[in-house]
Amino acid sequence: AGALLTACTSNEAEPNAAQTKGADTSNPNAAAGKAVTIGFSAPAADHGWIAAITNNAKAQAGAYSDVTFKQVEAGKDAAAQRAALETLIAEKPDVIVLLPHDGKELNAFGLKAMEAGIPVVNLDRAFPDALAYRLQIKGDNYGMGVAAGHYIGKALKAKGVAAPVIGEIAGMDELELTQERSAGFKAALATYGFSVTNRRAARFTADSGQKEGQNLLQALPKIDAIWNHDDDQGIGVLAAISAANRSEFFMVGGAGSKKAIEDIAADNTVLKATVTYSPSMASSAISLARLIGQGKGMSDLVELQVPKEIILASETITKENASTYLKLGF
Amino acid sequence: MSEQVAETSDVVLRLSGVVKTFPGVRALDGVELEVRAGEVHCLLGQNGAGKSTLIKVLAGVHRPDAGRVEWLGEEVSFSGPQAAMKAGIATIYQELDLVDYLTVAENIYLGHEPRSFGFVHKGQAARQTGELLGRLGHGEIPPQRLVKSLPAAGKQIVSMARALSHSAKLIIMDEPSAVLAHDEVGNLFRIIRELTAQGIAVVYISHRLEEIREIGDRVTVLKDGRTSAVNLPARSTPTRDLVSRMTGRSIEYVFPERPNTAPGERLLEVRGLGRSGEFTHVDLDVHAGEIVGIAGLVGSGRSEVLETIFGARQAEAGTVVMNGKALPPGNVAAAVRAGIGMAPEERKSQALLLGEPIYRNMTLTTFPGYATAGFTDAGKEQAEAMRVADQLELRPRDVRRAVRTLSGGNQQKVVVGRWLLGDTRLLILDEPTRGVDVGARAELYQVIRDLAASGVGVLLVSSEVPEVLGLSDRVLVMREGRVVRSAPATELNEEDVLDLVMAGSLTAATTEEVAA
Amino acid sequence: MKDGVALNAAGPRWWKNESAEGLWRNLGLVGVLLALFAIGAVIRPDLYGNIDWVTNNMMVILTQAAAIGVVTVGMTFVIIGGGIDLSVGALIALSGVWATTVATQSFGPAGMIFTAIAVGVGAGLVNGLLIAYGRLVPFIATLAMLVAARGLAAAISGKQTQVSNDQFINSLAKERVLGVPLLVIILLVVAGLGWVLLNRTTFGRRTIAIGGNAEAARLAGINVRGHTMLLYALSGLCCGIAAIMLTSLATSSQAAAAELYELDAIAAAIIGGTLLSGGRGTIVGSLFGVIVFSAITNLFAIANLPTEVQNMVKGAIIVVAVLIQQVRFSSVTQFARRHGLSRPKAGTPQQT
Amino acid sequence: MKDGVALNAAGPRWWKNESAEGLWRNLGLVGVLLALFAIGAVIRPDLYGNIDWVTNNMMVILTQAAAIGVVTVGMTFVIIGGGIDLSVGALIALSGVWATTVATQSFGPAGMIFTAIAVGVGAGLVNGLLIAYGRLVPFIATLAMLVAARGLAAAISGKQTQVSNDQFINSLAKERVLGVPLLVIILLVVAGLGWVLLNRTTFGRRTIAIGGNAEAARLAGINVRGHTMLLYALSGLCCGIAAIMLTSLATSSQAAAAELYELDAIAAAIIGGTLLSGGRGTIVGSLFGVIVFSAITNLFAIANLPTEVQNMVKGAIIVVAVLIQQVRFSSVTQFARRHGLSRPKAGTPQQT
Ligand SMILES: Nc1ncnc2c1ncn2[C@@H]1O[C@H](COP(=O)(O)OP(=O)(O)OP(=O)(O)O)[C@@H](O)[C@H]1O
Ligand SMILES: Nc1ncnc2c1ncn2[C@@H]1O[C@H](COP(=O)(O)OP(=O)(O)OP(=O)(O)O)[C@@H](O)[C@H]1O
Ligand SMILES: [Mg+2]
Ligand SMILES: [Mg+2]
Repeated sequence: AGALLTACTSNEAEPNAAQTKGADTSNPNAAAGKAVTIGFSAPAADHGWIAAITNNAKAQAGAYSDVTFKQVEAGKDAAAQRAALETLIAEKPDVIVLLPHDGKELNAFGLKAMEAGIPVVNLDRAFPDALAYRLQIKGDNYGMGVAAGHYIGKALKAKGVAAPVIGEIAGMDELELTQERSAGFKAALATYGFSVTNRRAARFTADSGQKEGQNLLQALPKIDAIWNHDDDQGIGVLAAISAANRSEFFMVGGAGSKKAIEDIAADNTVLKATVTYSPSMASSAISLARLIGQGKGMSDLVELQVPKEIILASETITKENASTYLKLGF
Repeated sequence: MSEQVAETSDVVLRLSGVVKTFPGVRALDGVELEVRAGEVHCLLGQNGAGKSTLIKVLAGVHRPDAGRVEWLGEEVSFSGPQAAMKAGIATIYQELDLVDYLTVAENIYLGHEPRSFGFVHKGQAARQTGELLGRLGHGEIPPQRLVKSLPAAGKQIVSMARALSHSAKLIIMDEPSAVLAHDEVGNLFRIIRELTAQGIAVVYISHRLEEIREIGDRVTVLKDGRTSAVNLPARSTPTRDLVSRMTGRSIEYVFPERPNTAPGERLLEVRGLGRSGEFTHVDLDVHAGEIVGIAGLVGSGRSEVLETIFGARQAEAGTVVMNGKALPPGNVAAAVRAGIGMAPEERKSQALLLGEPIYRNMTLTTFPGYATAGFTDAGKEQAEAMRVADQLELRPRDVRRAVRTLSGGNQQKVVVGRWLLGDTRLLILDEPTRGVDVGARAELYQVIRDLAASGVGVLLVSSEVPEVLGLSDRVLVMREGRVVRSAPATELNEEDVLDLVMAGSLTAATTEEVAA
Repeated sequence: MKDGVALNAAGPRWWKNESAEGLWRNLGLVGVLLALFAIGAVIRPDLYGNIDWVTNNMMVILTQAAAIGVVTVGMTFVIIGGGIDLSVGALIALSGVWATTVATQSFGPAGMIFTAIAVGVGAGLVNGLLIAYGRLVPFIATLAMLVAARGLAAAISGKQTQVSNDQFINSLAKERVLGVPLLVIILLVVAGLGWVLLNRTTFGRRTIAIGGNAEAARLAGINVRGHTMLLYALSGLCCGIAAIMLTSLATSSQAAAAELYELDAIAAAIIGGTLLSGGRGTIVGSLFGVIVFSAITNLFAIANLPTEVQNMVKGAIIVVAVLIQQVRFSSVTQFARRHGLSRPKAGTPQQT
Repeated sequence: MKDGVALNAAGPRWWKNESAEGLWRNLGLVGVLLALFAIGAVIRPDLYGNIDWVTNNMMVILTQAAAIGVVTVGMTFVIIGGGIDLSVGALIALSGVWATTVATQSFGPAGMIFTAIAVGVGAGLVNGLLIAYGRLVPFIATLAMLVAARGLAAAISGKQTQVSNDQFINSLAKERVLGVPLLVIILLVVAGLGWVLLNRTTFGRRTIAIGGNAEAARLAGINVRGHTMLLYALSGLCCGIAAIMLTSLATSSQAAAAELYELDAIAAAIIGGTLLSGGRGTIVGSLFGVIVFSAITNLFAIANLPTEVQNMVKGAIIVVAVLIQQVRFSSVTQFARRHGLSRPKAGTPQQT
């Protein structure tokens, strides 16, 4: 797969087969069981990761013959999503899988649905109230920052850089997840005695990434490392870097898009690693929602029911392991 | 032009049975009009008679609902203003329709710019503009100046230049003299004579009968959208006749008699008032029951003085004392509280809420007075407005109509009428009769006189010297920002005032006159 | 072009008395609402056949219109008064965030409500000051406020979503009075007060006068600056109220809340017949405008359209809704005239 | 009556001096730019002492102003013509996404550029049609277009970021001519053409006429509707150009690109002296407005301000910038007047 293919994949809307789990005949849970209607809601996708979440969920549901998938579109903000969910409740699904705009803002809805006897699977953005969900499956935003921080810290220590200049390009700053990522990054760097020299916040879009990247490069004439929270906006950041002809530093990405993983594998940009935050969690959420609906547990576990909380580990993809992760890239 | 019926080949424009209906109003109801080449054809009629509507039909702005328009012997139906202009009809509209942030030259050539490939020939436009303005006697107005910076009269001159810029066979002028001072009107007439000498026809609308006598050849009179008289000789038809055909009554153009009671206590005391570049050292008093008139040329600073007294402009020097209390400079609300009211010069931009009903415009200053605890009383407001509408002969009389739908003169009545409500102690009137017809004008004079008789002080500006002299008790003459004379009206005559007003510019003007 | 007056100068609408036009316009919006209902009924006969569901759905639509509706009432005043307020969304966020800080919450619900309203009014006054006395154009002044208030809200909240623990505040959104959600009642009360204020008081008259012709208002002795300041304070007040409503609905608030409410509120007001250039507008129209937007969103949820399709359709619906208003108006007027239902043709100028 | 008595050169002058206002306003913006530079120099003397860095930084500021600057030129025309275009951000996204689909990319750079421009102009024409012939208010029509175009862009892109593989397109952003980035040159060319169009052609002069007094323009025989439509098409054209520029910068495009560009473009135009109500405005002013915004963002990055502080400071800077323009103008005028150099302005409130 050359550079040309790389780009094209990003233009596809179809979910990646590796991000869902096909019928696995060796697993008794895979056998068709009680019919389950799963309601699903995620914010309107205006960016690759969210789009992948929705696509994955849909595809995973399609893999089960006993699952009816009811997606409600959640619009542009928490209020719109609340509105959409109201109509979903009225249709009495067996389980609701929900990626809220904001966990705290939709906490009240979670409570309401649970009270109405509909188990809620919270995808990625936690409700503060434990009564508001049956299962929480989420990525580890803090852990992502930690992973990025450790990668950068170790690499710089290895190079023997004493007082490194570290840049950070965050995502939408008003989101809590951005704050968590930055907090983890800061904490991990601190263990090496490092800190962030300049932090810019972009908007998860390539054009905003380009702009903030350009400004960051301008503010820091010499850089040792950059962590960019999101690979989608990273396309723009890399463009800014290449336009400025800068290469004295290395960059770590975030989320793990296909293009980023390919870039890492090709090793022809400053992007040397990315820390995952995989949208495959949506597929898992659907699988688990089905089990909850059918009253089954996870077959590898002793417990008869699905546990209450699952947190995905944030993995670090580098040139060395890129090939194994490529199929998980979105 | 001879006054007997000439050969029909002379006729450039002939209208028969033209009807134009607006929802609720039949503005034109079978109008007949015949205009010949090289004549000045005057249109007379009361406010709202349909004059402006008629010329808008001619100019292609409105399409007639019925009737026949013959232009140069052929029946025509103009699809829009462009078509009429192409056919050779140019129009000066009643409301100044210029674009503020375009220059004088650009306004004049708007829509027919000298150009190639879409690029404007600025130099050529400026040169031609200079020539046009020169012809109008105003070569001193720079073609490259923004129209926004010109006073109303300057804008009127630009409008005239715009009409001249089309090589038209017929030029329609809807009350061009309303915003012009006396000397400017003379200028206008000189142009009109030049035009007619070239065989160009002019349709001229004015409420000033003496103008029609001076410049007009024939007169067509409109009344309630119908032609009540056609082709009367302009010079020889008795005024009484004209007026009665317009109004159905016979009203003389007369000023109410001055009472011989002495004016009351001093209401307004202005001392040393000044704004740099506009006027300096203005002293004036107005007593209760007194009408003080200010005469002067356009640009002599009269409006500025009025606006400064009222607080609409901030005084830079001097004091304004009303009823013994000094008014804070630049504070209209304080002036209104002190009992001063002002009808400003430009009704559209300074006075009216065009989309709002008549009654709300009339009660714009007084509505809190009819309110109880902040709640307005529409019924009472309408009743009060109705009273004033009757007093001023507003037409139509329906005070719930939007002001926008009124004819120009009737809009002016609304502006003045506003201050007849409430207890104004000093009334400032800037060109109160602009565009008001003969009949209503007499009513308005009477109203002003009655107000004075009831103890109100009146301070008025008018560009018509006879009006200032006839209506006022005392007259101030202003020239270039200074009061050059102050005397009882009875001690001045028209000649004196004109001399005073124009001193300093007479010599130059005379040379020009000779040249022209 | 701005308001179509110039273009229509010769048109039949010119003379039309404003209230009739407003009425037709609102009827047009009612027509749009009925059409949306009909589409819903065709798509989901199962739901729309159920009277309970329909009643409840109406309440849902109204509840969702509640907070933005309150803001739109304030916005309508500002626009009629010749201004615009781009900061409403940001002020809701700021008021909400300020009212839900741990410190404020410790004062209980009264303290929270007071804070939200004080912050809203205070920020509105700053807008008003900049515009009336600083002579900034409203667009720029309130845009600056938008940016700054979002920043301040982010600083206060530490960019965290702040959860409201106050049971009273949280319960407001759940409360019903005679089956009508409390938030809807608040909207109706605010709109009712707004209607009275606009149509029956001197304040309303001044607002219309200032927006219609500020110079004329000034020369009529109206304190244009002071009044302008009050208008923005009023808008801020509405934002404070809306902030409490939103906080109650979401049991939380955050710096990014009420995103782009400014556009929605302005659009609702304009669709309701308010002239963007000022001087004309109705509260009832604005209310209908908000409800139409809310009903559109609701229908999308029921039809379960994908977001991108939603957006395309929404754009089309807005256009069609406005066109319907126009067509209805002029054609009905013509119809009425032809059948002598409206003002009679007079051979001579009207003599009422 | 006497004949031909004229005012002559010796008599009172007929005009007030206003033409200098635009100049002062732009000088004010230059002052703001210098102030921003000075602040930067105080904060980071190390960087600002380096002439290479300073030159390069200026290029960065200009590069970031490039795409939005092009859009602002179009917006300036629309606003001067009495309208407003809220859809510019969405049209950039739509044009960009359309130009970077796999299918379009297969036609090479010419195909991509053609597509972007055709989409921009086409959507602009739809705006123009709705406004000029459908009689929708510009705010509503372009808001509907905003929503619909973002939806369409999302549908076309499958909500994915679309990477541009075209080396030519991607290289545009890196190209420099005599040390000046190509994108900056494009901006200057577009602005130059805009200036000529506005000031030297009938199109520009008629735009001012339509925005300043639509009725007067109509009476002068100008085809107001046709012209209005062209204005929106022109704005769409600028969006298409900007889309290519952004695609080149980010080597990709997506449906969420150019977020809120409409607000930035309108704000830049207004700060540059364009009257939101139409009839007045300058291209140079708009350009300065864009550059000021770009310089502010740049300074924030250099000063390493946190987002929330950035926002608060940005709000304050906007207010101060506008106030500076005003203070400069009136105080200098006053100074000039005191020394007999100029005439005073009228007492009526200044419209920014
Ligand atoms: N567009 C319109 N819509 C409704 N009524 C109109 C319209 N234009 C004019 N009218 C009405 O038509 C009648 C004639 O108005 P017009 O302006 O022609 O009068 P006019 O003779 O020019 O009066 P004035 O001397 O005051 O200028 C008036 O009753 C006026 O209210
Ligand atoms: N001395 C002067 N030098 C330059 N400009 C002047 C001077 N005096 C007045 N002007 C300008 O001339 C214009 C006309 O002034 P103003 O309106 O006071 O005239 P006026 O006497 O009221 O005439 P009108 O009756 O037509 O209103 C104003 O714009 C004013 O700024
Ligand atoms: Mg008239
Ligand atoms: Mg005057």
